[in-house]
Amino acid sequence: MIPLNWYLILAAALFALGLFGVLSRRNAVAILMGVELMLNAVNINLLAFWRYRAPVHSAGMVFAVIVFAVAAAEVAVGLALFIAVYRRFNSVAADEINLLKW
Amino acid sequence: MGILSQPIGVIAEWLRNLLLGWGLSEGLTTVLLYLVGALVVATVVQIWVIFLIWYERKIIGRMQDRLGPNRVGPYGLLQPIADVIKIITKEVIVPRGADKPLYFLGPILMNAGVLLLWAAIPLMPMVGMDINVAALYIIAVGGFATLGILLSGWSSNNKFALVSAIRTVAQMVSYEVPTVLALLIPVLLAGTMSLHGIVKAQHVWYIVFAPLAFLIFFIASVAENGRSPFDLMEAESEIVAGFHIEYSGMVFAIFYVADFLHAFTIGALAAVLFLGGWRGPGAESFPLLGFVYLWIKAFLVYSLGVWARGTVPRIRVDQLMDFSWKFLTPLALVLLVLAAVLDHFVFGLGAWTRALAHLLMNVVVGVLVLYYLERHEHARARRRRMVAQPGQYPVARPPRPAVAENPTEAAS
Amino acid sequence: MTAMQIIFLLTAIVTLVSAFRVVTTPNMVHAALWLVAALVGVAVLYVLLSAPFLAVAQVVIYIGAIAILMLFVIMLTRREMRDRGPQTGKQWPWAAVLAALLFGGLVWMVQSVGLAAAPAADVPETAIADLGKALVSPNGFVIPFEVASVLLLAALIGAVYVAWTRRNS
Amino acid sequence: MPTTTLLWLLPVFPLLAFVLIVLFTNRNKALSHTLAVGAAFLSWLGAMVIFVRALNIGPEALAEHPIRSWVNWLPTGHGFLKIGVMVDPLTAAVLFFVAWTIFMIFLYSVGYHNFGYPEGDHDQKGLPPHGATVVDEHGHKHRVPSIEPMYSRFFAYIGLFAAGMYLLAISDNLLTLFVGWEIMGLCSYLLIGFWFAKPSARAAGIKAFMTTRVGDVFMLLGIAYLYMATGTLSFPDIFKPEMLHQLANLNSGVLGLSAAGLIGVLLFIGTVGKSAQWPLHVWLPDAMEGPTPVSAMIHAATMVSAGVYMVIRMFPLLKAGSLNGAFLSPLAVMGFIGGFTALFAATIAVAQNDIKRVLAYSTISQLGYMVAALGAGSYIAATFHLITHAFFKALLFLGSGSVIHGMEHGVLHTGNHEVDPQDMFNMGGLARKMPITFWTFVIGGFALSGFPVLTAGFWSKDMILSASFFGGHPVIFWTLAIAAFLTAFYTMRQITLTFLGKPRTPEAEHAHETPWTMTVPLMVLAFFAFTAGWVGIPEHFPLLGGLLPDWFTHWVGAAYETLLQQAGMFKEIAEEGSLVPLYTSLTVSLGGLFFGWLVYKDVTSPDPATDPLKKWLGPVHTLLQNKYYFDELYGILFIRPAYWFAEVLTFRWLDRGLIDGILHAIARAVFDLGKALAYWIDLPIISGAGDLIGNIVRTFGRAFRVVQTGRVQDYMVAAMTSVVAFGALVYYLLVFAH
Repeated sequence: MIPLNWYLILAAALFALGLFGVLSRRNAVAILMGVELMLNAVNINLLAFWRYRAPVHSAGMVFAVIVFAVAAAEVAVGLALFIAVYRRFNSVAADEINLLKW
Repeated sequence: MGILSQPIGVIAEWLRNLLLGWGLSEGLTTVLLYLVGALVVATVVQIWVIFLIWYERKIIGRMQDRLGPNRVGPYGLLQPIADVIKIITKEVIVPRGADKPLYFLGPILMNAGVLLLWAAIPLMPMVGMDINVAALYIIAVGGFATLGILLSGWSSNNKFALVSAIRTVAQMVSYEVPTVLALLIPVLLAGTMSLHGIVKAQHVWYIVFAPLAFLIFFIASVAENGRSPFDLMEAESEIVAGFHIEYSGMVFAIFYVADFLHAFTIGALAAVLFLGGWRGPGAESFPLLGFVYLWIKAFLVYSLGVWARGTVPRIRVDQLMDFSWKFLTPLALVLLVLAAVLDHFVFGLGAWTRALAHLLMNVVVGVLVLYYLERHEHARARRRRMVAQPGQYPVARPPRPAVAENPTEAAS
Repeated sequence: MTAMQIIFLLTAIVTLVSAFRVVTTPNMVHAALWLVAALVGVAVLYVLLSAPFLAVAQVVIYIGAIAILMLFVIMLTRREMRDRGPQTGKQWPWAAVLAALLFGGLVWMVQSVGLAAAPAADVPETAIADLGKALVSPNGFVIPFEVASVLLLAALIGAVYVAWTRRNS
Repeated sequence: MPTTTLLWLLPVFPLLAFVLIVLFTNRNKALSHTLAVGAAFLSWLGAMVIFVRALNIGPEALAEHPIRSWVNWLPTGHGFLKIGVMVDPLTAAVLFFVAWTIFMIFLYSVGYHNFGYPEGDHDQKGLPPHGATVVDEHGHKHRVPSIEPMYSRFFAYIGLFAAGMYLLAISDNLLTLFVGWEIMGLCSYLLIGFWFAKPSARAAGIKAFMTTRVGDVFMLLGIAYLYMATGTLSFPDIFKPEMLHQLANLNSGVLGLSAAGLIGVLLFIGTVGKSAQWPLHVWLPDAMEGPTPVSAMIHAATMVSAGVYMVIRMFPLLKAGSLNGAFLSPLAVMGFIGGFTALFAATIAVAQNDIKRVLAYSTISQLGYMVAALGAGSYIAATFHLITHAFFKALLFLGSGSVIHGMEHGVLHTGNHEVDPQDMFNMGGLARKMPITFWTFVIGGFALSGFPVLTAGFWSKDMILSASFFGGHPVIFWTLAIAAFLTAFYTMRQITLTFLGKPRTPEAEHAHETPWTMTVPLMVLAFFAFTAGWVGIPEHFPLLGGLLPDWFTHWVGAAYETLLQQAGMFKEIAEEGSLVPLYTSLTVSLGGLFFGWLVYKDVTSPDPATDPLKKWLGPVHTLLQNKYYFDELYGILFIRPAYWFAEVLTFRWLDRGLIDGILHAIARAVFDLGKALAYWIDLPIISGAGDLIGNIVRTFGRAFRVVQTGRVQDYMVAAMTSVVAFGALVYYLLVFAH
């Protein structure tokens, strides 16, 4: 069988990649993609622990489902925001939108 | 275990023994068998498309008071074959600036999205993958087709293609909602998401239970497929020929095949979900008969689509969206809720009693909807009479030509 | 090395490579497609974890909805696609170091804790039905479920509002 | 409908009419007066129903258990301040005449304000209508009266007024009584100044308001003292023997008065203002600036009665306050002021030429009568005269309004607007032109004069005179007798000048009778002016006594009789034995009437200088004509000092000179101090320190500002760095430390 470690390390790698994307990409949509990767990494962890620790209890799956919902909401609002930002700044580059000061 | 009672099982057993006899390992044999099965199904249905093309052209021709193909072969039966040969010999052109991998990935994804559906369809008793979340699976693989369209539209580096792709995707995403909701009604009635389970549960066909859901499913599926009267994606007058404008030769043929195959697949799905699938006299004993039944039912539903295609004019884009979001989706939601509530009370009763209760509910809802539509139409007609001014229409109508006071002056 | 392990490793490689391409490719459309690939890989992992329902749901939500939506937005904000400049910001070395540190720390932590090599039990036949019941049962997770519904509704309205074009402005 | 509900509703109808007219129907004159008159009619109907039901209960039972209903109003420390309504015999009697007179006023106003006539040619809001020109079918132009431009507003005001009067009459406590009282004060201000574009009307309104305010403030003080002393304002709670004794024995420390005495005096000062007693009488004659008969009549017949009603209502308290016999005890004060006012106003009335002013001073005089009657201790006589007076004075005012209206017709006809339609010397011989007005006026006038036996005034006046005579107040008796003589004299003077003889001006020749809405109220009131006295014929009266039961004395007397007996304050007056009051009464009224006719029957000139009295009295007549120069006196005594006080003392000296001077000095000193502080301390030390801190912060800020890029990802990098660092730290502490 596949050891639990493997899943966890894979999830950690996915999370780190997502984090890198979030921190480094200029395009806001790409940042959102990084966030999605991180959420998926979290979901893998949730399901892995569910499968290995408490498969008779459905809590892990429920958490995963709720993470899906949160991800969908986040993407919907995020992308709508990008559209609005794009209308205003004519750009979705995260480093060109530098009003987050003063 | 005779060939008649378990035809596929017999063939598979024979094949397995053959392969094992060649010295292949157990696991590899299993994988190979799956591959062969998938290949057979995919090939059969795609070849079937050739017949469908002939059939549709013929029917539409007759509807339009033409003869249709009638030169190549008897009744023009070989006409599609000739077309295939012609199209294979054509050059595949890749436009400059196109994103080449994606350009080819698009049609593949689109065709795959349709073919993957066939994996879950119960062709006959005991045959076909029995996925326990098959209903969800059907929806899921639909996403691949959407992705394919978007990719092909974008990668063509052509603004018409891109516009068409975006428009198509909007349409598909919109119509996916009523499709899913209508599909949930058989799932609800059968209490399982497995398509095999749904077919087995249909002692009484679900079209009797939920005729309105069947209609919604059919209409929304046709719209998702983008066939007439919902063929906005290839509205020639507006966006030339749709997202596949740049494709030619065999690559274009893949789109073509996918389109027709999708239409037939809708028929198959409708047959499975609402018309009892392979159910029919003697199907339990002779599974091949079940296959024939399913095929006939699917073909009938498909013919319904052809009929609509030949008779109903294309609708406007705003009507398209309104129809989905303001009519089909709420109606499907209402039906779903009502069916759930009603089924809670009539679940234990006999199949026919239950069916009649659901049918009654559907009839009541249908009458109410018709009444509402009539009222609505009257109100709209009244409003239109009251404010008959240009610029009041939701979609740009051609502005009325400014009538010159003096015609000769206008001419000069 | 069993067959499952081989499949897992293949999937993991595909997923991680795709994820890596997501965060590095300069072409946003490609990035979105790599994301799709990575998410399909995750869906396969779900299947391996005996959660087919979530696998299919992953495909429906991420590929049928989220990826499509992202492609839409990428195409609507086209100027960025034409940008031939660097797609990563100046802070990318910091980001790389941080990500590496985090990954290293997590791996070290996971390895330093003894973890089960095999599942505790088989997944029950009725797992999906249990999930459904747990979501709507008062003893289960009905409140988080409802909160999630409200969140989705709020997101729906918020998205429409934020992206609304004000006609007269 | 239960009587209590009906009682609550009485003020509500007119109030509702007021609200509706003001808010909604202001533009529709017909609807407005329909609403107002309808409301007055409903209230009248309700009041009559209540009156009849009260009659059925009987005086003793009603006095013992008044019809009462109350609600909790203000939560106080211990319990609630209750307000409520009550009908006892006194209220029932008052309600009767209030309902009749108010309803008649409303009806009369419709005609008086020329309803049915066209809009005026040049009329504007705030001025009396000047008439309109109409063209008949032959093309002839006629001048006709024009409708009042603020017709609806007038009805709104009198609606509110009626609400206040009803509220006052039915209150069972001093608080709501005071509310009604003040509502009427406001309405009187509004109605006197109704033609606000006339400067005299404006001044009169302000005068009335300010003068009555003086009384009201004292009255409020009295109410406050009463509440402080007893903890209640409700009449049935106050009028208990033990409560009265407690008040009578409590020393207030002012002028040797008991608490009851002080309260009584304070409340009476309110009456002095409201009922225009000397020395606060000056506003009432000026109040004749209002729309002629109606507001005058409101003031004369209804509102001023309220003041007297209040002291009658408080009579047991006043009586208790007079027990210890202090010099300024309420009853003594009232006896003095009432008697003096009666005589004083009567003398002024003799020399007035304005038909309404005569009546105004007559009113003051008659109110003095009532107050004097109270001072003599006979609240029954006061109430009796209050009611009969209300009827015949209302009749007289409405009659004078009718006369003026008729004269205005004449003025419109001749077009000579120089002629004052209110000056009696411009009239004469109107008896033939306006027969109904004449006869009703004569009835009212004779009632006022106390024409023997027939008229109501005779009986009530006789009751007052005999009460003061037998009560042992000879000074009051003789004062009132002289006043009665003067009353008869000036009344006959008025009748003679106005109606008898020949017309002295062409306007008087063209006067003619007024419409039915004005004459019907006249006739109704004339009926009461006749008959209202017959309910109170004393049993000991020669010849007539005992023919009709002395119902009134019995009825009103029941209101406080038991109470006074229980409190030991009841004094039986033996009324037999002497016919002096009767003969005096007969003599003064008949004599006054005769002399009045004799002196003025031959006046033929419209010039007021030909007044025969002027020749005989000389400078005294001038003094009387100028009302003893009271207005001028007040001008010197109060108004000029007040102006001086405000302008010179407070503003110029105190405010400008003293206070501003002090302030300027302080300001200068502080300013100099501040400058010194700023120069020596603030700049070098505090500013220096502040700048130093600022500079330090700025230097650091400059150093750190590069961190704040405004880019979300830079922040995220920082945040994640922290998270990783802290995570490592926590993990180290948790895992490796153990």
